[in-house]
Amino acid sequence: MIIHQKKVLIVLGIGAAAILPLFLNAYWVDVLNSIGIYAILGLSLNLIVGHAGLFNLGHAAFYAVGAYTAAILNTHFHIPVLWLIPLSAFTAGVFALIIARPIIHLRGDYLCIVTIGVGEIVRIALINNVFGITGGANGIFGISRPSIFGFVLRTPYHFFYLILAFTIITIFLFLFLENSRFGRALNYLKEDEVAAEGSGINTAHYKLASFVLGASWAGMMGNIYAAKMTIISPESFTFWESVLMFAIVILGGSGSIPGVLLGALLIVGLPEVFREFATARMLIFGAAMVAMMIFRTQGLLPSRPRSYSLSDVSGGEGKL
Amino acid sequence: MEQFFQQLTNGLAVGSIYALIALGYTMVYGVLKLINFAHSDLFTIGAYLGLTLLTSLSLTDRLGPLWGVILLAAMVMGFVALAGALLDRVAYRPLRESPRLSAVVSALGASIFLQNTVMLIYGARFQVYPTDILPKTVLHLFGLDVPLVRILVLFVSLVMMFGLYFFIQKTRIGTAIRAAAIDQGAARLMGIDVNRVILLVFMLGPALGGAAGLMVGLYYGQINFTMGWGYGLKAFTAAILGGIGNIPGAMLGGVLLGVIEAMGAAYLSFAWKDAIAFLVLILILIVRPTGLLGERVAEKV
Amino acid sequence: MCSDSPRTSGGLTAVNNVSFEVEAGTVVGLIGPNGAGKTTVFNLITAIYRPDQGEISFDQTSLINLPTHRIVSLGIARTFQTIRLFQNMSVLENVLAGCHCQMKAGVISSMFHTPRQRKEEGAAIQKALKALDFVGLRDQAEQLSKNLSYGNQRLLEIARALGTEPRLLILDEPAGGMNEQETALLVTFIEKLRDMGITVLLIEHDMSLVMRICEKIVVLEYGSKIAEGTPEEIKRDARVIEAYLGVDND
Amino acid sequence: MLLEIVDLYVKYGNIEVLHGINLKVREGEIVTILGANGAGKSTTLLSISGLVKPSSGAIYFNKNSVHKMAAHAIVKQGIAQVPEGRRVFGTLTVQENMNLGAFVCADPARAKKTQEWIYELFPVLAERRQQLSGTLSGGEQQMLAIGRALMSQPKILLLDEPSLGLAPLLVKTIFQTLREINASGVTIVLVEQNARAALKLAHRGYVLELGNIVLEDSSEALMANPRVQAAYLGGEATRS
Amino acid sequence: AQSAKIGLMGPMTGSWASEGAEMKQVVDLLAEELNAKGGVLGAKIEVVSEDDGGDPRTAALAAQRLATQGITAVIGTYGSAVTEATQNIYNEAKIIQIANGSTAIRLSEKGLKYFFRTCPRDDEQAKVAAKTIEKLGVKKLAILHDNSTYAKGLADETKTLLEGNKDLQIVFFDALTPKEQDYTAILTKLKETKPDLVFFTGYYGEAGLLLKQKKEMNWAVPFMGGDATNNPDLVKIAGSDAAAGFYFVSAPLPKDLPTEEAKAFLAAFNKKYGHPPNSIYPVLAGDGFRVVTYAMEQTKSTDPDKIAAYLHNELKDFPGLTGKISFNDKGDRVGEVYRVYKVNTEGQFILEP
Ligand SMILES: Nc1ncnc2c1ncn2[C@@H]1O[C@H](COP(=O)(O)OP(=O)(O)OP(=O)(O)O)[C@@H](O)[C@H]1O
Ligand SMILES: Nc1ncnc2c1ncn2[C@@H]1O[C@H](COP(=O)(O)OP(=O)(O)OP(=O)(O)O)[C@@H](O)[C@H]1O
Ligand SMILES: CC(C)C[C@H](N)C(=O)O
Ligand SMILES: [Mg+2]
Ligand SMILES: [Mg+2]
Repeated sequence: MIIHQKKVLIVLGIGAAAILPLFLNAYWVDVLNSIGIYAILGLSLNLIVGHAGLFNLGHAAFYAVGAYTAAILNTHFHIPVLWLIPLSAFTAGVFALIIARPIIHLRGDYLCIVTIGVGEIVRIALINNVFGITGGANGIFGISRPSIFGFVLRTPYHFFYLILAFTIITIFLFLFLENSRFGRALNYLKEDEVAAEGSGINTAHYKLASFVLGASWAGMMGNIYAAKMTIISPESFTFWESVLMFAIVILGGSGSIPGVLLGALLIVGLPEVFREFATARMLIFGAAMVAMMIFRTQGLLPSRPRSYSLSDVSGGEGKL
Repeated sequence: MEQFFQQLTNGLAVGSIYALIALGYTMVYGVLKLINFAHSDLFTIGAYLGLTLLTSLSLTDRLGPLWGVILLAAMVMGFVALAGALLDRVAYRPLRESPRLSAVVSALGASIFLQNTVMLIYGARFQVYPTDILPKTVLHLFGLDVPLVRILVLFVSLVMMFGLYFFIQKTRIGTAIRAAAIDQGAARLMGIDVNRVILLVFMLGPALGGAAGLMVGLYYGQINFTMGWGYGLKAFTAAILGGIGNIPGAMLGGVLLGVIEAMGAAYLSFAWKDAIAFLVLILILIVRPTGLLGERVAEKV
Repeated sequence: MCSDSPRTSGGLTAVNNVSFEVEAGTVVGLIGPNGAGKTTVFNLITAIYRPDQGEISFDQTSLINLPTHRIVSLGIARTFQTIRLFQNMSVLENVLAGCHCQMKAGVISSMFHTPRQRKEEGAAIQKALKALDFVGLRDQAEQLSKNLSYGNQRLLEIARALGTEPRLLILDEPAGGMNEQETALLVTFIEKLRDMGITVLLIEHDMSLVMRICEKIVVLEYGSKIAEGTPEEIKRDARVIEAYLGVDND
Repeated sequence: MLLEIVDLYVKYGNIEVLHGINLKVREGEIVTILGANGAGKSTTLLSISGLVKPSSGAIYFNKNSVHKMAAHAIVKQGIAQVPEGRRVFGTLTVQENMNLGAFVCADPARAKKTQEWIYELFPVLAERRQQLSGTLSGGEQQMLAIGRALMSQPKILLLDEPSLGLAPLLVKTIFQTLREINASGVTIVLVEQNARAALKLAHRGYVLELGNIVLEDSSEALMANPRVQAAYLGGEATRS
Repeated sequence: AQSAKIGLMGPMTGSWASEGAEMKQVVDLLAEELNAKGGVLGAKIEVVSEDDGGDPRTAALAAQRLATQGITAVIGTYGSAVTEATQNIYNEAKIIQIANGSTAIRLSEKGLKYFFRTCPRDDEQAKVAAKTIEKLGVKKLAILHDNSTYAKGLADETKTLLEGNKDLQIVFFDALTPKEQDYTAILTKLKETKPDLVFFTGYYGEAGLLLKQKKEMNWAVPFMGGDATNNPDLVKIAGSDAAAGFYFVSAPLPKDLPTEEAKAFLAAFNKKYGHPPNSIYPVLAGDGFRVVTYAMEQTKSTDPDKIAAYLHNELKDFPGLTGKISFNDKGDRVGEVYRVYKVNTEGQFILEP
């Protein structure tokens, strides 16, 4: 019964989201698109920061790798951008694997500075037109408009549905992941690494896995971003972007999917709402960030303990 | 070879400023395990406050450059210390018991807030310090041109570092600060007023940041409301490089980072300067995971 | 079943040239003055520290150079002297951590919630509940582990270790902080484990417990073995009395 | 009356763990508190030291009410505690830990003397002055925690399971030391799982169950009490 | 009558906030004047301004927001990278965009029908720069940029132009990191290469520091800058003795335009805000505003197609604040707008003959 209700709620929620653009102008729909992109980026970072407890302030690097993969291949070989989604994920993931391997054992703030460093190195490499393919500070322009079954996506309204679909898929997959052996393993190592290792969990493996998975997802979002903007440049992948993603995760509620969604809504949405305040808008935004953190110190919607059905006790499968 | 030594002095000058800011980071981090991202904006505030006080009170005209600057520094440090204490009270203290990263986000918010406050008060344009305060003497040492001011900057950083180190390591209050850093409850049981200790830390750290801001203003002459971020990031890097929480480490990290940057820029590429610096940092951390002087946390299980 | 040798840490030798064996199916006690190196031996066995030289083997398999989690999946599980639970997770999830190494589901099957993954998950929960039943914490399965009392936290650590399906269980001061009545319960509990075929190696300062359940006792002092034998032998060993037990003046 | 606890209620969040405790300690006494896991013994001691604030009730020390004072001010009154789990400052050296113990002590010469006495009591500590205390063995840390608390020259010493994790020989030493400390005029409140040893040492004892005091008597009487025997002395089992 | 709306997109926050603020001052002033004269098409003009934060992502949203407010045209913005992020949005919404500072070449190479700019392009600028460099008789040239879209573009363009010249050798070509304060390392290295002239294509903040620190090193080499160094703050930062002798290429300053329009505008600005404009780019934004309102008036319409067509084809030698304005079919301003300035010992910007 409860499960049934939940399903109805989910369907209603998706339905409500789907008709939202009917009531909004292009600007607000585009704000929603931005929120959506950051929500997914937040969710991907949430795996690393929220679940595995790894202090990553350089997530924009993976986002950038995904975006540039899409942009370069699209402009050079005219492969439709959306086809490149798996490849964007792959390159971002492989990149994460290569850099994370030697540094993953670093603790807390040391890992933090290394991720910042990686983010900066990537940005500087892009600016300096590394390998002659990134277009330097100009970035890459002329990425072709994506199309789905011949329908070319142009307006914010079109992208809204693409991003919505992506968001929903991401939420479901990550929800399952969270409630699995994998998701728990990340939490164990966040709580106490020695105890996790001592309970038979390959902590290095899981740290890497969370990094690679989070990075791949960010890479996919990079692809969507490139498709939406049709032009990308290093300025879209600065340290500030990583900071925003990080704030989304923590402010929303580390480890909590609804929290991250709300975090994205606020972090991306509030500066837009505060546009009325003109030059004071970032000041107000900063104050709001502090205030929200103080009033909800665990984040706005903190993660809740997983629930397990303990009902069928007698099932004799488990042996001791 | 001459180029090498000249670049070395260039690097040392920048490095000592990184070091001075890094000292404040490390100080706060050591006790609260908080990366005070707003530290960089306290630094900016120090620079602006210095300018305001300097021009409105014309201290250097009345007292001469030496005493004028010293008094100015004392005032700036005092005010920024107050700002630091206020910041702690408003933005960090309510988060003392909550997850560490929550405080990081609060710090980021505070940083945005402070940066924009400075912009609204002073405007977005560059502000300029009077140029005639610091001595213009250039020393010729071993065939190198070394402005006297640079030696002063390095000297001030070193003095601050030694002072701080002595205070933390050798005095009763210093030991109390370190104890509070490890276990606040146990520190209370020793009769230590933990809130006062934290307040002290939150005045010392920002005071150092404010001093650095003033120094940058006097030395480089040009200040801007966004200047904190760049310096802040470098100083944080320096603190980590040396081993965060470690005072000589912050000094070493700062100076080293300055030198790495100068050398990377001189012998490899300017455009890649920061990337080179970060790469070296990463390589060092791979070999020494807790920084150059950071304690190996020998965790006993 | 397991033997072991020296380790130095930072120029200071914590354990030096210690060798002993643990027979399958027995309960062996490791005792010695504080700082003798008992915990260090455990840390060496579970590869939290690495020996500088010597050999540690389990069932003919060398444990040298294996990472901790591999050693656990080979069948050695432990508890810690200072309790190390996953504080903010439920009691059940703490035990599921132990079950982890016997499970297989990877990222992909977890993400897509495959039937096989669901089945495995269900089985693991059943197993965890059984382990909790065994230590008597079944009722608290959904509590956060940090809300358990000290004694129960110790039991939970054992349950978590049991989740790994160990053949050798090593317990570091399991009775620490328990009163005599609670200790008595622990004794019956360890005996039950032995009867199930699990070998137990334990460190304990509570001599009533050690003397009651250990078939063999190994005594360390200053990182070296000073005696080994049955409880009766150890009780009478002059060196052990001098170094550890003290003269009974009750 | 040196220490008096009147109707003490303590809550953690919404859960009340002490339900109106009354307890008295006279100057020069050794008083022990017995109780099962989770009974609230540590909570009681933490309330006295001011680390946990009572929801109602009062605590008087030397006739001054201390329950509203900040923890650090309470230490200055002459109340020291050896906390559960030792809580030594792991990355400080043994010597620095000792110095911190004397944080409230104004007279360096006296502190020096106290320190010499403690190093005689626990020679291991003297040997390891410069070692980081986090790398000490469990027992060594326990000694340090006791030594550190004594450094403040307290009028009353609260000990939370000081024998935890100690080798039998050391337990004896420590109990012997406690007797000496008491003889030198320090009042002691002792929480112990090792009820037999505790009762042997103490003059009086309280039994705490689920946040209530259920028994209060002289040590001899408690030792003879069948209820105490069954619950805390493990029937006839003897410790060697 | 209903009021006509014109958008203004500029950096009101972020690093270039001072430029954005002045852009708003200029456009507000002009709108007031226009409204006092009865507005456009019988209606008052309303200026809707949005903050682009000086960063592309914020700018994209600002553009979306403006696009939904029924504006006919938008003025702005300053930096090329920021403009680039908004071009498609305006184009698809059929809104005329008139950039004021974005000089990067490729902005107008995309064939966007509604895009114009009142500032000239970097190839124009590079031509003037190269000519000046040759005229100064430079044999060894160092080029320094800051890796921004604009600065790198100008540097590259100039380099290409000069590569054909056999008498001239480019001895240094690299980027500095903007927003730092210590450039002694790069100056030390530059000095090693013994150039006759250093051409720095970045912005005034860095240029000021370079000049100052060069002077402190006792190095007497002349420096030259691009239009991004045209800002009085340059002299403030460097100090007038260090800035003296600095050349830069730029659209002419309002004070150097003898036209009536410019004089009147300057007086009005001074009256309203108490000081003359600090920078040329806000003035160029003003020209954008004047051009587009003029086109509305002439075409008697707010139809973007008509206005665009008018601007492309019919507008000829419009008397702008910064000189005569006409657009080619790419939307670029035609004519030789760039001039060379030199800083004198008082720190004033003096137009080179
Ligand atoms: N990481 C370390 N660095 C330095 N010394 C250490 C370290 N770990 C342990 N030691 C030292 O090694 C010795 C053995 O420690 P260990 O923890 O094994 O003792 P133990 O026998 O378990 O004692 P206890 O019964 O008190 O727990 C001690 O003297 C301790 O101080
Ligand atoms: N910080 C806390 N937050 C919530 N509950 C707590 C906290 N500390 C203790 N408790 C709970 O309060 C009750 C009393 O705990 P206390 O530590 O005082 O017991 P104790 O008698 O010292 O037990 P033990 O012998 O295990 O040390 C227990 O149920 C415990 O779970
Ligand atoms: C206003 C200008 C200095 C900006 C520069 N021309 C650019 O295109 O970015
Ligand atoms: Mg031990
Ligand atoms: Mg207790």
